[in-house]
Amino acid sequence: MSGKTVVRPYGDTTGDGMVQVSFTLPVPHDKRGEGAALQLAGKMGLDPAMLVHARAMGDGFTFFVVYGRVGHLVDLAAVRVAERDYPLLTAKDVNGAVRRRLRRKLSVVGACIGTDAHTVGIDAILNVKGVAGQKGLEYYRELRVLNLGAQVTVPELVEAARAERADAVLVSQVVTQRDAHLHNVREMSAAFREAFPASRRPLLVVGGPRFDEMMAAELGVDRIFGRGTTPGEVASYLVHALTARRAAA
Amino acid sequence: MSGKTVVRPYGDTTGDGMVQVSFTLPVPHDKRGEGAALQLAGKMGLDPAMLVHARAMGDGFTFFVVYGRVGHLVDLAAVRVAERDYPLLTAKDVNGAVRRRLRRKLSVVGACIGTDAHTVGIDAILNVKGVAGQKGLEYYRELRVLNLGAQVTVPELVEAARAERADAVLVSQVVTQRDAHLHNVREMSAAFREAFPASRRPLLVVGGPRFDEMMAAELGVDRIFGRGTTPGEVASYLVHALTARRAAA
Amino acid sequence: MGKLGLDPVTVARARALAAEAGRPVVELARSHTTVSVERAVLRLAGVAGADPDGIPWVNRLVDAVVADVGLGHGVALPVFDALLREGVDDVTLLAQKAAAGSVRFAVPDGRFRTAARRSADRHVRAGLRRIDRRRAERDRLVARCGDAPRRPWIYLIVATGDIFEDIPQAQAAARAGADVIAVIRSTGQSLLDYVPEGATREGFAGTYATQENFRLMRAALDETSAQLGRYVRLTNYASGLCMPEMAVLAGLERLDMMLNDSMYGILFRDINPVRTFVDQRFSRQVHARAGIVINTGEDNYLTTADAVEAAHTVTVSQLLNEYFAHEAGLADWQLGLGHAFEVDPDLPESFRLELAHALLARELFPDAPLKWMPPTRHMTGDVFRGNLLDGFFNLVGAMTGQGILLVGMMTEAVVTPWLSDRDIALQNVRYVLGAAGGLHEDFVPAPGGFIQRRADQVLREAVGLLERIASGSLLDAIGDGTFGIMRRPADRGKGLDGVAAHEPGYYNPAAHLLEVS
Amino acid sequence: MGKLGLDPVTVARARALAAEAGRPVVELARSHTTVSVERAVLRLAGVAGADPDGIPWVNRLVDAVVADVGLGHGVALPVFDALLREGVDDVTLLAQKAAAGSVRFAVPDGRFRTAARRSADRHVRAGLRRIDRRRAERDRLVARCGDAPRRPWIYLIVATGDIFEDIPQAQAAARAGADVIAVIRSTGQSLLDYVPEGATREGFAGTYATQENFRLMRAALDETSAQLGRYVRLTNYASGLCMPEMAVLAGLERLDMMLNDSMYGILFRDINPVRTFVDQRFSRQVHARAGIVINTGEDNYLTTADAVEAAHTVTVSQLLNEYFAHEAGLADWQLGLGHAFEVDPDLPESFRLELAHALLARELFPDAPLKWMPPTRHMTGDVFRGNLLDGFFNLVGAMTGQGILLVGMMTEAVVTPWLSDRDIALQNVRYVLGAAGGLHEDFVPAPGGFIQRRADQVLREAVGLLERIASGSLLDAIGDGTFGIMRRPADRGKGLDGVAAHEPGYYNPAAHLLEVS
Ligand code: B12
Ligand code: B12
Ligand SMILES: Cc1ncc(COP(=O)(O)O)c(C=O)c1O
Ligand SMILES: Cc1ncc(COP(=O)(O)O)c(C=O)c1O
Repeated sequence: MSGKTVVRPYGDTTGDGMVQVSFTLPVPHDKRGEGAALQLAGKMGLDPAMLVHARAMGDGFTFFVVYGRVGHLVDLAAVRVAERDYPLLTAKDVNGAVRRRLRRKLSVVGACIGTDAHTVGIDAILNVKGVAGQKGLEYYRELRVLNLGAQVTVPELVEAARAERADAVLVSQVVTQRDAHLHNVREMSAAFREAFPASRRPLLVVGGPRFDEMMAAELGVDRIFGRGTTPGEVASYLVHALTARRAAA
Repeated sequence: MSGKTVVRPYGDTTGDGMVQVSFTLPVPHDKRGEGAALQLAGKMGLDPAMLVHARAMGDGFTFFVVYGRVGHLVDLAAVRVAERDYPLLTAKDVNGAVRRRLRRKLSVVGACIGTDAHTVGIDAILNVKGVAGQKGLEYYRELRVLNLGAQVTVPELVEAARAERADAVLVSQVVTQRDAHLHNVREMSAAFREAFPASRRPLLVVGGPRFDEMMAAELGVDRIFGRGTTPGEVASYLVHALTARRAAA
Repeated sequence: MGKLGLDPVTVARARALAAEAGRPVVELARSHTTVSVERAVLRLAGVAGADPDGIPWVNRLVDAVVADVGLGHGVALPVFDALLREGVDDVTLLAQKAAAGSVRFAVPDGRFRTAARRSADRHVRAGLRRIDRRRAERDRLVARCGDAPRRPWIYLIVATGDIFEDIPQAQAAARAGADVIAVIRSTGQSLLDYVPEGATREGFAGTYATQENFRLMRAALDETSAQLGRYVRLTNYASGLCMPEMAVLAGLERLDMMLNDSMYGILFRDINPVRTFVDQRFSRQVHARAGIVINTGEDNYLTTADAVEAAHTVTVSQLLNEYFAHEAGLADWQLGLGHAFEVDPDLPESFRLELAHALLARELFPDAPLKWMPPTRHMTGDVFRGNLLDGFFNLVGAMTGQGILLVGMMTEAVVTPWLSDRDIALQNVRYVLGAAGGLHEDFVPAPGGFIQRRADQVLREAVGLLERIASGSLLDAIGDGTFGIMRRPADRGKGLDGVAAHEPGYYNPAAHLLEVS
Repeated sequence: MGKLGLDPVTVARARALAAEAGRPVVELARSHTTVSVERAVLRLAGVAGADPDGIPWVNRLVDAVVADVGLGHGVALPVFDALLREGVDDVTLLAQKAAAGSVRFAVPDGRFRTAARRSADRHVRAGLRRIDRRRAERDRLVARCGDAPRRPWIYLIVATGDIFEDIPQAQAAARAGADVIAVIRSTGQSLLDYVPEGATREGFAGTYATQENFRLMRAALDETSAQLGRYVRLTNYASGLCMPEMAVLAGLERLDMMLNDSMYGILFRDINPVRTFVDQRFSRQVHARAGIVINTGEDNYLTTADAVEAAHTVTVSQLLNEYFAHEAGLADWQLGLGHAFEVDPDLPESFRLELAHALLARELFPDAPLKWMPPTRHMTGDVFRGNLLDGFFNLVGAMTGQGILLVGMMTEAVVTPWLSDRDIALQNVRYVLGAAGGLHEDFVPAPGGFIQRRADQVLREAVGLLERIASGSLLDAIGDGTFGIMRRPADRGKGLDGVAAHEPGYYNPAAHLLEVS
C-alpha cells in the first residue's frame, strides 16, 4: 500500500475494482425494470454490472442489488480531509494550558438545538461519564460546562452563551432527515454572528454522526466533529483554537 | 409510474435519489481512508455521500458502507432489454408446431462446457423434472434431448452436435470468476462456426445466472438466457427461432 | 408455573410496592388539571378546526377561559355557561367568538351551574358515543376482515414526514405482512402545546399527528384491510404536551394502538412531571374507553442507560405503568408494556441475557401483549450486521411469546426507514417466525441455569428499587435520574404553566363520565 | 442418553448394515490399483518435480512402466528393479531417464524381486518417516502456539485463483479469527490426471493444489500462528483423479485436514466408481498415518437433492464414510463427516428441521468432529437475507455442538468470497458464538416433539435405505441415483482406464507398510 497513491476498490484481487450497490427504483419488476437498474449501475460507473437480485415491493417499486467493477480510480493524493491540526493533550495538559494562557476557567455551553432531542452524543462529550473510557469535559478542572440539554432554541442558546460568557458553544445535531441538521446549524451560526461582534463571538463547534467535517466554513462554524469523537479531541481542539485566537487578538 | 419515463432511485420520497454502496479499498482505516471512500462515492455520483461504516480488515484494507443521493436520471425510454420477441407456447403447442413445421423431431444437445460442473441449471431446463413447476424439454414429445452433463470439452460438444444432427445446442455456464463463462462461450461459438457452414450450424443457446442477455451478438451465439429461466421459455424460443430460420432459408 | 420458576411471593410483593409507589401520583393526577386535559374535553364536546394561523379553536377557547377565570375550575362549566348565555348551539362557533374577544367567561353558580353541567355532559356524552361507535366499528371490521393470523403482531414504522408518501408506504408494508402500522411524528411535535390541523407534508423524521392525517391513514388502511382480508391496525403517539387530546383524536378516528407511557415525556422530552402524570391519567381513561391498546416506552431507557445494569429499571417501570393503567381503567389486553433488545451484542451471552429479560416480562405480565422493541443503540452503519442482529431480536420475540414485534431496520443508525428497509426487515421476520416460530417448544431454561438466575436477579433488583421508591417518592426518584439516567425534578420541565390544582367545584364532564363507566 | 433419545438398537443396526454394504467395496479396493495410487507410492519413494511441459516425473515414470509391463503388478518392483539395474540412486533421475526412453522395465523375479522390494520399502519408509516427522511437528506447534480456543473450529475458504493473493487473504482471515483455512481448487483440477507443479497464479474460482502452493501457504500460516499464539490449520482437497497423491503431498507439507469423501468424485465429478473407491482407500490410509482430519462431502447431496426428502441419504453416506474410514485406519477424531444447512428457508419449521438433522448427526457420531456446511442452494443475490441465513446456520452449529463450522458467505450466489465477505461472515460467527454459544444448555427438544420425531424418522429412513443397499450392492445404488440424484454406473466415468486388478504378486510397499502399522 505504502507509496501507492492511486488505488481501486478491491473484491478479491488487487485492482479488480469490485463494488456492491443496492437501490430501489419506482418501476415494476420486469425485464425493463432490470434494464433500468443496469442503466443506473452503468451511470454509477459499473461495467460490467451484474444484477444479482431484484424484488418487487408494493405496487411498482423494485429493489435491486448489483455487483460489478468500477473503472474509477481513487487518488489518495487528492483526498481532502479535516486533518487534526492540533496536538492531542491529556486532561492535565489541557488544564495546565487553560490556567497558563487564559488565567481563568474556560467556559463551554452545550446543547442540542432545534427539535433534536438526541442528547447522548453531546452528553458523551460534556458529562463526567464521557465515552469510550474517556471522561467528558465536565471532568476537566479548568473548564466550566453548562449543558442545556435537548430541544434548545437558537435564541435561548445565544442568551445562555452571553450569560455564561461562553468561550465555546458546542452544538449537537443527530437528526438529518431533510437536512434538518444543516438548516439548524446555519440558523445558529447566523444568529451568533448577529449577536456578537466577530472578536467576541464564542467558538462555534458542531458535532453529530452524519456531518461532513469539511463543511465547517460553509456552515459558518469553526469546527465540525463526526462519528466516534472523543472528549479528549474536543478539549484539545478548544485549547488549541482559543489560545491561537488569543494570540491573534 | 405509468407514463413517466424518467425516474430516480427511491429511498423514502419520490425523487430523493438515495442509494447504498459498499466496497473495500486497499487503504488503512484512518481519516484519509475515509476521505478516499468519499472520493470514490463522489465519482460514482453520490452527492451528498454519507460514510456510515468503516471497518479495518487485515493489514491495510478497509471496508466501507456509504449512503447517499445520486443525481443520475434513469431514462426508461432508453432501456435496452432482450425482450421476448416470440410467443410463450404450451408444451402441446410446441409439439404441434414442431410436427407441422419441421415434420421430424427437433434435436437438442445440452452441456456444461469447460471446467464448469454446475449441472443443476441445465438439468432444470432439460430433464423431465424441470423447475418451478414446469417440466423440462425431455418431457416434450417432439423434442429429442441429449444432455451431455458437466465438464464437456468444445470438441466433444461439436462432435455430439454433428452426430445428433442437433438443431440447437444448449450450453450452461455458471462459474464466472475471471470471466470464465465468456471465454468458454466465445471458444464454443468459434468452433461451431468453423465446423459448420452458416446454413447448417445449429442454433447456439447459452444460459446461466450471471450472463448479460444483451451480449449474444458479441459472444457469437443466437440467444442468452439468464437467472430464473423456465423450460417453457426455452422451448418456445427454439420453435420460434428454428421455424423462422427455416422460413428464411 | 412458567419457564423461569419465579417466586410468586416476590412477584406479589413487587406489585404491591408498585401500587404503593404509584398511589400518591394518582392522587396528584386526580387533584390537578392541565390545559391539554381541558382541550381534550372540548374536543369531546365537539370543538374542531383551527384559526387561519393554524391555532386550533380548542386552544383559543381554553386560553380565553383561562384569561378570564383561570384553569382550576375546569373549562367545561365556564364554556357551557357561556354557550347557554350566548344562545349559540355550536361550541366551535363559541370558540370563534371567544377568540374575537366577544365572549366573557365566568364560573357559573347555582342553577346556571346545573344547566351548564347538563349541557356539558350532553355534548361530551355525544363525543364519547362517537368513540364508542368507532370501537364497535373496529370490532365489526376485525370480525369481517379477519384478524392478524398470529402473535406476535408485526409492527412497522412509516416516517417520511409527508402523509401522502406515508400512505402508499404503509399500504405496501401491510401487503407485505405488517399487522400494525405506526406513523412516527415529526421531531418537534411533542413539545407543541397544540395539535396541528389538516393533512401535512413537511415533518422532520416523522409526520405530524393531526386528526386529518389520522383519518386519511385509517381510511387507506381500511381499504387495504378489506383487500387483504386482515384488519391492519394503526398506531400513533399520545405522548407529549397534548397527550389527552391525542387520545381523544385517536378514539375519534379509530386508531387501534397509541404510544402512551406514564413517564416518557418527563424523561425524554423534559416535560414537567406533574403535567405528564395528570395528562397520562386522563389519556388512559380515554384509551380504556376507546378499546385502544397502549404501548409504553421502557425500551427508551435502554438507549441512554446500559441494558444490563438498568434491566431492573425496565421491570420497575413496567410495574408502575401497569398500576397506572389499571387504575385508569385499562384491561390487561390493552397493556403493550415496552421492553427492548439493547444488550451490547459484544457482551458474552448477550443473547441469553435478552432471553432472560424478555421471558421475565412475559411471565410477570402473562395477559399483557408486551411490545418487544428491536436493537437501536448498538446498531451501526454496518447494515449487514444490522440485519443479523434484527434476526436474533426476532428470534427472542418468537421464543418468548411477545405480543407485538416492532420490526427492526438494518438502517437504524443511518436513516429513517426506506421502503426497501422495511421489505428486507419483513422478510427477516417472516423467515424467523416461519422457520423457528415453534422453537419455544424446545426452549427450556435449565433449572438454576444462566437464564433463570439472571431473571431472578433482575426481579430481585427491581423489588429492591421499588422498596427505595415506595419509601421515598416516585417524583424524587425521577428527579434523581433513576430511569434512563435522566434527572427530572418535579418543579422543572416544559408545560408546567399549563397545570393547575383543582379549585373547589372543579368539574370535568369527561372525567366524570369516564370514571363512572 | 443424548437429547434425541435415539434407540441404541436401531443405531447399532444402522452401523452393521453400513459395514455389510461397504465390505464388498473394500474388497474391490484391496484387489485393485490405479495410476494415481502408484504415483503416490513413487512420490513417497522420493520422485519429485515435473518435465519442462509441466508433466510430473511420477506420471512419466508410471506411464513408462505401464507401457512396458502394465499396471497390475504395481510400479514399485519394476521401478526399483530398474533402479538397481541402472545403478542410479535417485528415483527422479530414473524417471527422467525413463521418459527419455533409455530405461526398460520388467517385473522382477526371485532375488531380483527381493532386492527390488527391499529397496522400494526403504525408499517408501523414508517418505513415511517424513510424514511422521510432519505429524510430530504439528503436535509440537499446537503445543507451542496453542490450539483453537473452542469448538467449533471456524473454517474459512480462500479462492482467488492466485496463491500470492490467497496468502495475505488467508493471513487476514486467520487474524480475524479463522481456525482453519481452506484453499479452494481451480474448477478444472479434479479431472486432471496429474498434480500440477510449482507456485500458480491462474486458477478459475480456486487455486491449483500443488506441493509448492501447499508449502507456501503452510509456511505463511505458521508465521501467522506464531504471531497469534494459535495454530491455524490448513485444508485442501484429496478428491478427484489424484486423490492418493494429494494425500501424500498433504502429509509431506503438513496440511491438517483434507476434503476426502468416498463417493464425491463419483457423484459430482463423474469419476469412475471403482477408480474412486480404490483411490480413496489408499488416500485414507495415508491420512490416517499423517494425523490428518478428513472432511467428507455429504453436504453436496443437498445441493442437487432436496434437503428434507434426502436427509436420510446424508445419514447413510455418513455411516458408509465412517465404515470406510475406520477400515482404512482413521480414528474417530479424524472424521469430519459432512452435513449442511440446506432446507428451503421458506419451509415452515425449516430451522427446527435443521436442528433435528444436525443433532442426529451429532448423536450418531459422538466422537467425530463433524463438518457443518452453510446454506448455498437457497442463497440468492439478496445478500442482506444471505447474512441472516448464515447467522441461523451458525446458531444451529452452536446449539448442536458441531466440530467444524464452515463459514457461510452472504455472496454465496454471487461471487467467490471477497475479502470483505469473509470479514462480515466472521463477525457473524463471532456474534452468534459469543451471544448464544451457551444456548445448548437451554435447548431440550421436547420429548416426542417435533425435533425428536423428525430425527427418529430420518434415522428409520436411513436404516430402510441401508437395508436396500446391503441386500443389493453399493455400486448399483450409486448407479441408480441414490445419492444426490446423480446416476453413476460402475462401468462409466472418468479415469477408468487408470484402474487395474492386481496381478498375482502385485506389490505396493506403501500399502504394505501402512496396513502393517
Ligand atoms: C438513542 C436514540 C434515541 C433516544 C434519544 C435519547 C437521548 N436522550 O438522546 C430516543 C429513544 C429518545 C430517540 C428518539 C427519537 N429518535 Co432516535 N435514535 C437513537 C439512536 C438509537 C442512538 C443515538 C445515540 O445515542 N448514539 C450514541 C451517541 C454517543 O453517538 P452520536 O450521537 O453520534 O455522538 C457522537 C458523535 O456524533 C459526536 N457528537 C455528537 N454530538 C456532538 C456534539 C459536539 C459538539 C461534538 C464535539 C461531538 C458530537 O460525539 C459523540 C460521541 O462520539 C439512533 C440510531 C443509532 N443507532 O444511531 C436513533 C436515531 C438518531 N433517531 C432517529 C429518530 C428519527 C428519532 C425520532 C425523531 C423518532 C420519532 N419520530 O419518534 C425520536 C425523536 C427524537 C427527537 N425529537 O430528536 C433517527 C434519525 C434519522 C435521521 N438520520 O434523521 C435515528 C438515526 C434512528 C433511525 N434510523 O430512524 N432516539
Ligand atoms: C449447487 C452448487 C454446486 C454443486 C453443483 C452440483 C451440480 N451437479 O450442479 C457443487 C457442490 C458440486 C458445486 C461445486 C463447486 N462450485 Co458451486 N455452487 C452451487 C450453488 C450453491 C447453486 C447453483 C445452482 O444449482 N443453482 C440453481 C440453478 C437451477 O440455477 P442456475 O444455475 O442459475 O440455472 C438457471 C438459469 O441460470 C438458467 N440456466 C442455467 N444454465 C442454462 C443453460 C441454458 C441453455 C438455458 C437456456 C438456461 C440456463 O436456467 C436455470 C433455471 O432457471 C451456487 C451458489 C448459488 N446459490 O447460486 C454455487 C456456485 C455457482 N459455485 C461456485 C463455485 C466456485 C464452485 C466450485 C468451483 C468451488 C470449488 N472450487 O470447489 C466447485 C466446483 C464446481 C465446478 N467444477 O464447476 C461459485 C461460482 C462463483 C462464480 N461466480 O464464478 C458459486 C456462485 C458459489 C460461490 N459464491 O462461490 N457447486
Ligand atoms: C412512549 C413513547 N412516546 C412517544 C415516543 C415518540 O416521541 P416523540 O413523538 O415525543 O418524539 C416514543 C418513542 O419511541 C415512546 O416510546
Ligand atoms: C468432498 C469434496 N471433495 C472435493 C470438493 C471440491 O471439488 P473439486 O476440487 O473437485 O472441484 C468438494 C466440494 O465442496 C467436496 O465436498
